[in-house]
Amino acid sequence: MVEAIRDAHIVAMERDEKVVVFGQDVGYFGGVFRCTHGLQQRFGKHRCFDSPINESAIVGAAIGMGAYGLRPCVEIQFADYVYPAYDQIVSEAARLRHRSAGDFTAPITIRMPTGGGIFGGQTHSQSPEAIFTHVAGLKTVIPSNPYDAKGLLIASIEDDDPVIFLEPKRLYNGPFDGHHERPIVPWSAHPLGEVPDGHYTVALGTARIHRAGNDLTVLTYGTLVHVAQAAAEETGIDAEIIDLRSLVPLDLATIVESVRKTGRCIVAHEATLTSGFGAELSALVQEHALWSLEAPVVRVTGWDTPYPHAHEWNYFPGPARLGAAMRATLDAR
Amino acid sequence: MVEAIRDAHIVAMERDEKVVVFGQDVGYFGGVFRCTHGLQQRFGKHRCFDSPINESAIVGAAIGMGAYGLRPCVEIQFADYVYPAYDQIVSEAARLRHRSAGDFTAPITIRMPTGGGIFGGQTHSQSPEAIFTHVAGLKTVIPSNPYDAKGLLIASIEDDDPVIFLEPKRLYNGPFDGHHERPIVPWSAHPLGEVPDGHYTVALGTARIHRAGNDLTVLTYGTLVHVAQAAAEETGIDAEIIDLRSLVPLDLATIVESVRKTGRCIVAHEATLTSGFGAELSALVQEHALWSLEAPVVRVTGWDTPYPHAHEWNYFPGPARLGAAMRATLDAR
Amino acid sequence: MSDHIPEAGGEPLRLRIPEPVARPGDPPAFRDLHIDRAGEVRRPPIDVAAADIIDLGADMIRVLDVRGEAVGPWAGTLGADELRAGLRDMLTVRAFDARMLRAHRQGNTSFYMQSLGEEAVSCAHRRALDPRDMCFPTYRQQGLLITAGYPLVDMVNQIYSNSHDPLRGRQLPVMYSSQAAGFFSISGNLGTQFIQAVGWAMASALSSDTRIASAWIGDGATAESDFHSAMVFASTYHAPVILNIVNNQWAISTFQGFARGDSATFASRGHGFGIAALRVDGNDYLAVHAVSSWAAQRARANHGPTLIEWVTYRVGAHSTSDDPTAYRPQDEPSTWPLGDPIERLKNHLIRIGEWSDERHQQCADAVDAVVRAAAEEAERHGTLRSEHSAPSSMFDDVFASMPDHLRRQREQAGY
Amino acid sequence: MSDHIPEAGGEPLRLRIPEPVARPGDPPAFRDLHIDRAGEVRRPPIDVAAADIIDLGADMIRVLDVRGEAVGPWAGTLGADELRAGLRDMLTVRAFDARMLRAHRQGNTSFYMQSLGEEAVSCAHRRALDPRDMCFPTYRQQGLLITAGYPLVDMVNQIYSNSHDPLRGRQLPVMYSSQAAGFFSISGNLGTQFIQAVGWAMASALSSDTRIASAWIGDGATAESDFHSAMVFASTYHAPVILNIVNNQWAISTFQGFARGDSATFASRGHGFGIAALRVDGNDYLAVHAVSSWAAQRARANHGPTLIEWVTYRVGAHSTSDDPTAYRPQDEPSTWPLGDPIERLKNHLIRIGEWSDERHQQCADAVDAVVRAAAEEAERHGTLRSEHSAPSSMFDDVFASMPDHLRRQREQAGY
Ligand SMILES: Cc1ncc(C[n+]2csc(CCOP(=O)(O)OP(=O)(O)O)c2C)c(N)n1
Ligand SMILES: Cc1ncc(C[n+]2csc(CCOP(=O)(O)OP(=O)(O)O)c2C)c(N)n1
Ligand SMILES: [Mg+2]
Ligand SMILES: [Mg+2]
Repeated sequence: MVEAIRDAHIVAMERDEKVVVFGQDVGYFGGVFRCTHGLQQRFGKHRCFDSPINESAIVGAAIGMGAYGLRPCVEIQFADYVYPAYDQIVSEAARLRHRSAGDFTAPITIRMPTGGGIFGGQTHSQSPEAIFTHVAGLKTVIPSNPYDAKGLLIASIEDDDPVIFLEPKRLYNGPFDGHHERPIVPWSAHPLGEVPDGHYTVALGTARIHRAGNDLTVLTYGTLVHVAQAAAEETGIDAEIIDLRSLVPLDLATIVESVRKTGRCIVAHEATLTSGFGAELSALVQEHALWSLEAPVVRVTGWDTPYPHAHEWNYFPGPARLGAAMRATLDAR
Repeated sequence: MVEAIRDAHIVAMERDEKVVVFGQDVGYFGGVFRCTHGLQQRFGKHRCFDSPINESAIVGAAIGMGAYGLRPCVEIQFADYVYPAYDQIVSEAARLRHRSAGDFTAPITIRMPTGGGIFGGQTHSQSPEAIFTHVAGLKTVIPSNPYDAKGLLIASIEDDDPVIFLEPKRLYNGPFDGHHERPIVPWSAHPLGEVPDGHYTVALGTARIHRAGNDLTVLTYGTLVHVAQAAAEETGIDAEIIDLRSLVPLDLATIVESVRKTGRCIVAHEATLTSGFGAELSALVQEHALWSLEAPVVRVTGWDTPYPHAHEWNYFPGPARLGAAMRATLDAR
Repeated sequence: MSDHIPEAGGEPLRLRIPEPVARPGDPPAFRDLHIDRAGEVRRPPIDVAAADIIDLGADMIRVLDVRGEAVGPWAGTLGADELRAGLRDMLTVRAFDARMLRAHRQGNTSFYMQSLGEEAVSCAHRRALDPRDMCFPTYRQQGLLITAGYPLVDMVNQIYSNSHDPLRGRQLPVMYSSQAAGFFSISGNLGTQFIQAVGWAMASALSSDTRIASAWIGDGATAESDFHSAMVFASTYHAPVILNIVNNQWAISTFQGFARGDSATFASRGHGFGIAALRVDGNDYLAVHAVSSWAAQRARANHGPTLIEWVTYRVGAHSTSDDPTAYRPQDEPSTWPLGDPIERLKNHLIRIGEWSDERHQQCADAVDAVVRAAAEEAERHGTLRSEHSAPSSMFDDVFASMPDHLRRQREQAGY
Repeated sequence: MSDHIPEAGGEPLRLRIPEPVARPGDPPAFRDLHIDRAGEVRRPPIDVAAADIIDLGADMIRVLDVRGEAVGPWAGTLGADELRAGLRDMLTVRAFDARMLRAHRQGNTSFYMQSLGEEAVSCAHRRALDPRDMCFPTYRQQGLLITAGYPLVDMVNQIYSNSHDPLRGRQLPVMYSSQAAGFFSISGNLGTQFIQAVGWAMASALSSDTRIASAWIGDGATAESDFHSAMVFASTYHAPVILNIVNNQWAISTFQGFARGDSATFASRGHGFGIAALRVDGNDYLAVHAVSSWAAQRARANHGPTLIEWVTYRVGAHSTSDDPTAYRPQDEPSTWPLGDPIERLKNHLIRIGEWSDERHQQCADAVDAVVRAAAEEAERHGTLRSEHSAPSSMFDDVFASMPDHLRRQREQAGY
């Protein structure tokens, strides 16, 4: 997926010279996860450059550049480090178009690696999507595979609004399904690992049915798409797995259609439970499909604790927990 | 309610000299809403003092003081200005006990006026509770009346964990029910405006049944408690209105019991809809009482837009909108 | 470690809580204010190294002396016509403020913030910029907008949140925005614009443009982290930006000692970043113009950012929600040592034989009439109490195009 | 505005993107590094006004000269026993780092961060503090903990996340915490501790205590806003805190020019805040101790905060996830002009007749044995791959007492 993200940068930067890329260690070195590797060498120091270590300044400067007319795409080294930039994102990027009645805009993309599974401890593992989905004026996107990562990132950069682009770091090098005890599978062996050359986009706000099924619906995104797939295979339950891809805007129609069909719904994410985006999904499902529900919507998520280091697999909602929830949901009533 | 909050400070400061109070304009002047009026004069410059304008530094310094052994209670001038402090709150205050296995703690209270209704525009009207309820390690409290404000604030200051204390500014001077066109009613005319002298607490995590009823349950907090009351009176619907008072920890038992009884539930808050705390409440209700529900849980909230200035009453979920939702919920199925 | 303990203990520690020289009841005093004589501070070339003008962060650049004469190396950037135009700008700002305070009392608006006593800073600065340069103001730089020729009626429309409000009733009064007038959308959150200005300037430089940015912040707000962000980025990338600190002595009820800390000037914050820094008499129209021009030329010639501390005084209340007699001596404004910027420019023009009391009165009356006419025209489009843009417009501009969930909500809202 | 436009346009603007002197393939060079001769920089009294030592923010305080002699006004704070203890501290840190890197390669831990080449800074500093003072470290100050006598085995237990890990497997390796050893819980988020240290120091002063705080930050992390927060608060309240910047030239792949910006030193950041600021040879154990003692005495005597830039060099990789040959010349470490702190102290001790190569080797061997024993003891309690604290402990300490929702989740998790 790293290569797909890098490729998306190249495509976007080649098509539009207003696209500039910066962030900590992204320039000469090419990013600690190598997502911007070679961009500086290819496009020059003025299109891709390193920045001081100040997330708020990175976003604030990007807003100013966006107001000028550029299209900055910036990297926050880990999603856990986006909090210092929260004011600039919420009070500024998200509000600028509205408060100026379109006079100034912030067409910026803020990329960040998210999620756990690399023994990163509590400050290299978080999934903060819900603090963005609550904010009017922001789009929040999270791919689960290289194909989508490239198409969504190009779409995000080309989008005229600020986009939070979350990259599940555990997926950088392969379709991780939660079986940490097994060897890593590379993307090359996976159909969604195939990434077309050149320009294409995946429209923000369109979900993807990752696996069609009839027994129950799993609403999820990022790493847990693959975990859900594993859980479905291991339980033999005919789950319909919906990879949301974009949380705001959300493809509600696809969600509601699926739940009306299956009558059962599980929401899964890695972030903490309380006030996670799963709550929104659960609320929406019962608002739009209550009478179809044959069981309560169940949330399978990270626990309401900091992300632990040694116990990360006890925290991570893996295939066993997700499978158990699937079985319980099928058995309910 | 201003007086009750001020009184809570006095009680807490008198009982424990480790309680210190600071923030922008809170010292000599006594706070822009007068909640700390006279504290500096009474307790001296070292117990209550002004601070530079830096919310992150205010919280960061409070964390250091808490780690030392004090109990700081700090003011953020408006909840809209808490975002610069978000990193210190989330990454530090909320995590300190856990990451140090109890070796260091942050027994701090962070007060801030919240909500709209004073023509404050988008940066003096926000209700950011959901960005705190998502964070493991934080407690989030919001009173709807002077009695609770005092009891909850004393309990928050005495609590050994960081507490986000949201004060609905539209309630500072009276039990505002959303009828902005009517004259202001002072707290003195309201039973909950009566505040006992001296020390008492309202335990965090206990909801209050504001109005008992049988037709449907309204889960709400802050200003909307009074709006719900008005809507119930105006529609003649026998609503059970639950004033949550504390969002984390949450009094789930009271919620579930009520919904099991009424079979219908409305969740109301002023914050934007998507990923608001209402989503969590809706999710919890359907998880714990799906089979009792005779209608979908409905959310009545601020729209997913910035809080407008001229149109604030078109944004605010007032008694008309809440009343209509009550009627619709009663009529559903 | 035990046995290697150096001298500990001893006297107990104390915390210093800063106090202004005077509080209500005390006689006002500005004894900590360092003021140089007009004409005394040198004018370095625009390509001077920041390290070579450290002294200018502590001195005070002034042009107008006590007699109203323009003296010293910073004098001479403006002719009489330009000075008269500047005087008119300031008079317009002052008249506009006065009228809007009245409008607030009448209930036409929910809120207002005047810039009484600080008019020279923004009026003279804007005249030193190119029209296509971009200012990133706070809420007290209406002088930038008025000097740039932005229609007064549109300002009032915004303040009244009426049907012609260019911001469609969304923003608090005075939170203007005008790309065309080189005036960035004002945020209610202090400080955020400071780093955005640096970003805009970086973008201009990245684009090989010639436009520069001018960033604004109050003395109190320099404590915010965005100030640091701006300094770090401006310094690292050599951004073509002017970083203006309006030190008007107060931040609501808090005196500048809280943000300024221990004894250094605000201008001297530049030194640790290698940013050229100057401290200037902000009530001296000529000094403001001269230093602003210097900084603009410096930025435009690729010599990098300049930090300027404009020393001035907030004569009025912080806003219509504030009463300063609660925290500072009632007569403090009248004892402010740098005087009034309008009076000082007027006296200078009279001194050089280019103005008179009569012409001044005429000008003031003319300006009043223009302001009154603008207010009246705006009132015809409504006030906060009457006509606004359509409430449904609340749902516009959240995104470039409206997503489904907002469309559903707008319908639900009945629009 | 139209007709009042000053000179605009002209040459296009350019953005400066800083570049280090040398990249892989280039010969290493440190030509921008200003170094003073040992003994040359003056030693002011501890109550000196910050404004009177501006020069010390640009100079470099050094005690050990090229011959290994201790010279000048900062010499003489330590006797031979203390120096030998310091040498042992540094050798212990180095041996510990070496062993933990090995442990990482063997899979006993997920991660490690060494402090190779920077040992003098934290080891000497801790010896200048009182045991009850509180340090707010970053991840590269293991020297503070080791010098404070914190058990090595507990450090390894934490690094191995084993069943005896005092932090119960919660934290990334090296994110120690020890109230007892005056070592604040390390955060993964850069910079946050800097203002917390100021808050702690303020609390101590508010409480009329005698304990001071010592805050730590890297050169790269000074760009973070918390650095500014700390400066503003320390300056405003005169907090009894030492503000340490460890300038080891690199922030992962980014050289110090990105955080330092245009030409000023990190120490000079203090000047705009009226904070006493000194720049010191961080590889000179004697200088580090002398300046740390000076700053500690200053804080303890209520003369306020001191900002210190320790000039040193990160000889190793940023962490076990990093390979520095990708961004700096491979031989850069060996050309670092300030040498190795252990070698320099060893040479000094030999020079003054208090040490020998043999004793040094014996000491190094002894220290190695101690470290090895600690690692072996820890291994008996498990490693990341084997035994941990109970997973259920994840739910403890989120709050002082467990609320219902966590109790439910713990049950759900099967504990
Ligand atoms: C982030 C943030 N914190 C607090 C406030 C509240 N506030 C508004 S103006 C003000 C004082 C600002 O003082 P200063 O920067 O000196 O500007 P001045 O009003 O004197 O022009 C404060 C604290 C705010 N608007 N934003
Ligand atoms: C808020 C935040 N942003 C980014 C990071 C990622 N990060 C970890 S260490 C580091 C470099 C820090 O460099 P410096 O401050 O010079 O310390 P050094 O590693 O040289 O000791 C970065 C960018 C982080 N941990 N926290
Ligand atoms: Mg001010
Ligand atoms: Mg470094």
